[in-house]
Amino acid sequence: TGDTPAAEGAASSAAGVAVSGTLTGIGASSQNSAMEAWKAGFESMNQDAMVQYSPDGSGAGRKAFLSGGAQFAGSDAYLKDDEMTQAMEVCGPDGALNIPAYISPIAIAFNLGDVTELNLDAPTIAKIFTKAITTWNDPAIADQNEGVELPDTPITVVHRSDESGTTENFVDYLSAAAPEVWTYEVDGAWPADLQSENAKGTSGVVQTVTSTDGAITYADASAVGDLGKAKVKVGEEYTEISSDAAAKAVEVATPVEGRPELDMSLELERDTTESGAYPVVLVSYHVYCTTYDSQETVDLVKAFGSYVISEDGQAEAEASAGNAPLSATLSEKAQMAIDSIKVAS
Amino acid sequence: MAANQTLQRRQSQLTRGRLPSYAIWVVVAASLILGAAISSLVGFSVVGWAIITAIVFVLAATIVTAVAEGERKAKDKLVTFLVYGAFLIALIPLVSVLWTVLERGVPGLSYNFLFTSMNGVTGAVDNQAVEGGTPVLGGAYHAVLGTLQITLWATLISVPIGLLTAVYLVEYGAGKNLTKAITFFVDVMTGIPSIVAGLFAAALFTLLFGPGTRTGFVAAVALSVLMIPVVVRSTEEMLKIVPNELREAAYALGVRKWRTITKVVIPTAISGIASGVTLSIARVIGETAPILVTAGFASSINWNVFSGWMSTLPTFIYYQILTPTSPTSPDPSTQRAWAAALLLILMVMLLNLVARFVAQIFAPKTSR
Amino acid sequence: MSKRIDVKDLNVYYSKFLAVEDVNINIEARSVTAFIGPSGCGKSTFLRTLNRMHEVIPGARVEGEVLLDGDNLYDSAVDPVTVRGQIGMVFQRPNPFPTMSIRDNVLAGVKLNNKRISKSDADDLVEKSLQGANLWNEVKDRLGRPGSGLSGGQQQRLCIARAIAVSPQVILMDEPCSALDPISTLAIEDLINELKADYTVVIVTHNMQQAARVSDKTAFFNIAGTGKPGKLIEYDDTTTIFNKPTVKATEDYVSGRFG
Amino acid sequence: MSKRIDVKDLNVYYSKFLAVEDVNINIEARSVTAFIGPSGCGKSTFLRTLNRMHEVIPGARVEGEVLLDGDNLYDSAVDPVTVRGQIGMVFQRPNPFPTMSIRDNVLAGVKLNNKRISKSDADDLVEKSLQGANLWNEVKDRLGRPGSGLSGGQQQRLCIARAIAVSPQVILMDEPCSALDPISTLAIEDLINELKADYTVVIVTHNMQQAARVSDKTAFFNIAGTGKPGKLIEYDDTTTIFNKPTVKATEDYVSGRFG
Amino acid sequence: MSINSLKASTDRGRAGDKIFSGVSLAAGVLILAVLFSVAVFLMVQAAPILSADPAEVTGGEGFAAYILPIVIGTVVAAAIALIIATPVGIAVALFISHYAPRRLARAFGYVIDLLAAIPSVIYGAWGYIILAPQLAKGYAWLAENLGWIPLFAGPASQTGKTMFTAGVVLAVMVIPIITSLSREIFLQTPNLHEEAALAMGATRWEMVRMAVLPFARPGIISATMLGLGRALGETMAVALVLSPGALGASLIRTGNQTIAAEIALNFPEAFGLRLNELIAAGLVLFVITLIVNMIARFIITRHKEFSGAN
Ligand SMILES: Nc1ncnc2c1ncn2[C@@H]1O[C@H](COP(=O)(O)OP(=O)(O)OP(=O)(O)O)[C@@H](O)[C@H]1O
Ligand SMILES: Nc1ncnc2c1ncn2[C@@H]1O[C@H](COP(=O)(O)OP(=O)(O)OP(=O)(O)O)[C@@H](O)[C@H]1O
Ligand SMILES: [Mg+2]
Ligand SMILES: [Mg+2]
Ligand SMILES: O=P([O-])([O-])[O-]
Repeated sequence: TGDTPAAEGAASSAAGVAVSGTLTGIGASSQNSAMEAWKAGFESMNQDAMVQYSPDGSGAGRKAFLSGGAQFAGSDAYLKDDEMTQAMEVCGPDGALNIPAYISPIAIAFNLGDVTELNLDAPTIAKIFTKAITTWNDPAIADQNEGVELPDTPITVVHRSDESGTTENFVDYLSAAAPEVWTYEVDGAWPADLQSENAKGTSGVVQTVTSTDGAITYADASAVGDLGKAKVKVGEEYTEISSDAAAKAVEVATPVEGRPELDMSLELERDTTESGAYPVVLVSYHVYCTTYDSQETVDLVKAFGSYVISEDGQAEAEASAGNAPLSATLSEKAQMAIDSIKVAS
Repeated sequence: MAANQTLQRRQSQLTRGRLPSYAIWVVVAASLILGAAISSLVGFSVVGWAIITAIVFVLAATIVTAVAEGERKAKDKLVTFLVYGAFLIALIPLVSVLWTVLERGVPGLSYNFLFTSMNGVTGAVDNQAVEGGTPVLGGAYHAVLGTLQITLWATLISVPIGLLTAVYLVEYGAGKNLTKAITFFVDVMTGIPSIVAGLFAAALFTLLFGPGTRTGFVAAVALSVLMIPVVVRSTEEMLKIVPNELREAAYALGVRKWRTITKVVIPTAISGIASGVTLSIARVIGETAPILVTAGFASSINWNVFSGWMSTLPTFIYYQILTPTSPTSPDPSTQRAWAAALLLILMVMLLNLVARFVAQIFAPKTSR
Repeated sequence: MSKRIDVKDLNVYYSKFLAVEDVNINIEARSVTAFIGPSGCGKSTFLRTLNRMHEVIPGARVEGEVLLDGDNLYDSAVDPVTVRGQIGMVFQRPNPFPTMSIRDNVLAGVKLNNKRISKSDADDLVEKSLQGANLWNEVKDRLGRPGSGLSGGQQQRLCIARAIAVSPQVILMDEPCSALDPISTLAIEDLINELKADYTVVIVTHNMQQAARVSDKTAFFNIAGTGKPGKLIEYDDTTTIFNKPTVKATEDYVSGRFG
Repeated sequence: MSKRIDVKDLNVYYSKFLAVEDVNINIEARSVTAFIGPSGCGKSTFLRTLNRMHEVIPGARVEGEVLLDGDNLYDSAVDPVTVRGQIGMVFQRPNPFPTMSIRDNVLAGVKLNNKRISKSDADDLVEKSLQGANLWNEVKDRLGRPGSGLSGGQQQRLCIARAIAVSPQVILMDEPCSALDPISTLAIEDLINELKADYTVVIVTHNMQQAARVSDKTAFFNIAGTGKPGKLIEYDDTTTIFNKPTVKATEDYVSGRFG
Repeated sequence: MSINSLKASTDRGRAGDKIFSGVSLAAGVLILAVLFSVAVFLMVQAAPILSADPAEVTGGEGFAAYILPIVIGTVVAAAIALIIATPVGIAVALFISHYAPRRLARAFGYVIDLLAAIPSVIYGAWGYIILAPQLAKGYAWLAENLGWIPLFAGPASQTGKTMFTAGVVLAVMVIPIITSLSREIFLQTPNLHEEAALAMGATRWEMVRMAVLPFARPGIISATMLGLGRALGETMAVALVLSPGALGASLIRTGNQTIAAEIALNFPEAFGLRLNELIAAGLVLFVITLIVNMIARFIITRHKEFSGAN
């Protein structure tokens, strides 16, 4: 009886300090697979350290973090302004840090027999999901896909039944890129007026789409398997979903205004026309405190945080979760932020 | 001569108007044919055929009996059919679920699965297993331990409290206001959504021990909130039907009330109490939601219910299904989830057997 | 060991229904008293008040005093368990414990009270009690079998054996021979005679001859009509009751002239 | 209406235990037959085989034939329900339904065959049956109360009322008067005499006088020893059995000289 | 005055009784305390929703407008579950106690108990993987042929993840609860009463109706209430099986939601007022359970006199 050994690693952390103790995180389930990889990688390098992460959900994670129930949170959205203020209570006067750790493109995935690729622009996608377009051979779709034989199958929209970061990012994209069609509020919950088939969790929607002819959904790209994936119109071209395209979309994002210098909350530019960028993308953050009570914790947090954003860490995550790695520039900025974490005075 | 004899043998008065035993088979055959005919009209399928045949048979057999043997016999037959039918109907989901679990779970049951945890098992490991066709690594050992410990503690908390409360309600508290209050709250408690029980326990321990107190014990407390009403209510019902003359017999021997309860009343009701307790354990051992918010989620082994996070089989299953270790190749996770489900079912079955055994030891010797 | 019972102004109720009214009776120690009277007149009800079994029924209650050697059973400081330990009872309807073997049924009073008893003492006690109830021969080969697999009369005798096994100071028996054949009946009557030497015995019986044979004193209960309470009509030496009762109703009843 | 019963070579078992062995008996229509014998000899067991109640007990079974007017009750094509509808029974232990009122208890059997019985017919029947069982006066004011709140003897009479309400062709009564006072006993004996005009009646009794008073024929059962099966020793006209029985054991038993 | 011998020995002897009744009482009071604190917890957490600006509540029209549809959904799901599970559960219990061949009955009981052994996640997964697609075919048929009945109004869900499916899954989960308790009580029916019925020439069913069911009546009601509790409070299975949506009369269309599933689905991302809202939903469920149970208790106590224990 024993644990499955992961790759045997050197007994020292990236920062070169031997760290120990247990680091507790709670948060987004989107990161879970990547987190397993980070945990395994980090623990194999730091035999005395342990990381535990409970994928309760972004909201639950932020809540726990803000009440002192977790040392870091995983969140599909950066802390809102009032949350930043609240964070000062547990984290000291400088509050919390949002650091992007996990980037994943969101696929618009469908089940349409032999058709595995479709070109769609944002208004068309929005119309499909608002049920303005109801069959697959609708001219709006056909016009963008000459040569593709589209059946007259009715379109079954499948969305998430639980509140989720994926939904929030997807509808954020729709409302930015097709504002005339998509007039709903940006929220983690699917608009109540647009109820359709739905399922719990990424695996749930994927499963439902896989078993329903003519169904379409949005889901973390790594999880959609053999389903067809839409190429999304960006500028004048249709961009295929890929890690690079996603990373590129994140790179062109702008920092959120009014945040501390080192905070890395990102405002994604969903309506970007940058060629080769895929703007339907989810950025999941790690939220740390700027100060912790003990040196031990500070060392642990820094060691782990650094590992996560390091090239190694991102590579491990990609190998496990199939997400997109952080670009070198982002990584660098993140490292600076993490380095600023210190013991509360 | 022989013919003469048969002529002379008169019909028994007692069997007059009774259907011959082959009649039932005639009805069966007729129903099968009629069922086939009707179902091919609607669109033939084996399931449809079976359903229509069953309905036709029940109706026909009842009518035939009603005509030949009278209304009372017909009613009796009808109920018999319905009772047998109900059993068969209840078997359908059972067989279906068990089959699903077996089919998907058996391939995942290996020594490795039973005796390792998920520590260090990453998506990359799973990808490798899928691509390289190597065995799936990682197991549910930690979750089995978690399940056993948390359920054990929940049982240790709820069963004594539940039993004693039921005893109080039936034996001591008849007619008292306190009894009414307890009954009232226990009733309400039966409908607590499991997640609310979890949130309550989490809030309670946060209040007592500070934020972020997540341990197996907190989960056990949450489960107790769910278990207790089941234990109380089933025990209460079983105690109520113990004949008063047995209590009187004991009292008349100068036996104290508490001894009468423990030595006479409870043994008489033990089989039902054991059923109720097993039921309550089965109910909570499969809970997911309250564990998630109370015990955290661990991928490695933890022997201590009072500190550190813990997984149970249901949370393990839940996360393996909903957030597969490797999103790109979820099959290993799915396999582990079903294997864990199978394991959990086996555990409850075993528990059931033990409870029945215990009940058997104390059960009334009812040879009469 | 044996004790006397004095009942003063006893009223017995089932909730609001007054079942037995205003009973005054003095039962001597070391004597056998028989209660007779028509069915439903309150014999069982009254008998059950003598060891506080009546109050076990929901809503049932008692007014008045029952003195055991001068101590009131119904005194608020008195523990009914103590009372019942000293005053044993055999019920009208045999009620062996279904969870227990025949042997355990006999030992129930000992075992349920958690008194320690050696195996050989227990064996002796079982044999002695069952002999006393004239059941030993019939069950000696199947002491381990459940008590519920016995014939009606056997169950009744088992309950008698169970009651005498704890040696109470007073024994109340509600129609102990109702399901018994003449042989067993005589055996039980012998038992009662034996018991009388040490204990106080009260029996309810419908069998006049039996009352005449075994009892020293006889109490005749009667009921005036439906819904009326039962009353103690006459209580006297058995010979007096059967030969020259003072009350007409008694005479009618014992002589078989009714109504 | 009444039917005769002929029993041929009947063995009655409780699982492996042979409780009653090799009974042959012919019971005439429109007669009263009494079964007597020591406790535990198998009277109840045998009586229960006459309307197939025996087989209700797990493991209990029967070998041999019981003919009701020539038709074997134990024929595989016979439905026990039909048998029991024609042969009514009063049990040794009174068993009114506690969940029913007194009135409903009496009507329980009647309602089976006759759902739409009018209220006034039902009332008449209830009164008639309870009168027959000599219980009417005692319960007429509380017909709506539960049957379990009655005295022992009242419950027994309630069960008798319930059994006669359905007018079965044969009535089996297991110690019907065991818990009854002499008045009620006589009433029930009168009832039996009345019933005899139309029905066949079989009673088990421990009361020799009763057997002598009411029965036309008497069957004496006995048991040789523990674990041995009960046997039918002698069966004859009641006067013969009580005055000059052919078997010594019978003579000993009826004359009160035992063993 | 003589020393009352009846009082003399009491004190020591009574200790056991005192302790036992004291401990039982303590257990009852403890439950009361726990439940009371659960109630307080819920009320405190739910309170902000009452004073909240209606526009901030999900749906934007205040808490009542938000909760009412899911209250109805919860009740409907539980009702479907009980309508199926109660007769089936009782019939199965009867099958095991009075109909099945005696030698096999025990084994059958064990088999049915297995239904209780299956964790709710698995019911959920089974529900949407196996059951829903099967039922979806039936739904299409119903929508086509009986669509004029509002309950079966189309368009039928293609995935089959509807209220009716959720009700069926709940029914399957409730059956073992009803069966197990009812069976134990049926088995305890006094032989005397069963025999009394049989001896009158009752058929097996008549015997059951005359002796068994009245005897078991309070127990059956309790069992049903326990089952109802499960149906009302079940979280994960419904969350996985139901494809929730706005309230609608049709049981075979996508839509409707239950309170427990609403909480489970939204809790992970819930924050601030939303959290209060979800807990308030839990409180509402409390109240529903309470009302139903009070009715049940009322029915039981009304017939107390005729209880079978005497
Ligand atoms: N359910 C049972 N299982 C096994 N043995 C039984 C059962 N019931 C009765 N017996 C045994 O069968 C024998 C005959 O019993 P039965 O009840 O017929 O006696 P009985 O003649 O009616 O006696 P009584 O006058 O005491 O009622 C007895 O030895 C009894 O112990
Ligand atoms: N549990 C009860 N609840 C209400 N009334 C009862 C109860 N038990 C008995 N009674 C009534 O009280 C009266 C006296 O009953 P009791 O049992 O004392 O009669 P009894 O003299 O023993 O008669 P029997 O000789 O028939 O046993 C009767 O009218 C009876 O109906
Ligand atoms: Mg009496
Ligand atoms: Mg008998
Ligand atoms: O990661 P999710 O919030 O979309 O589950």
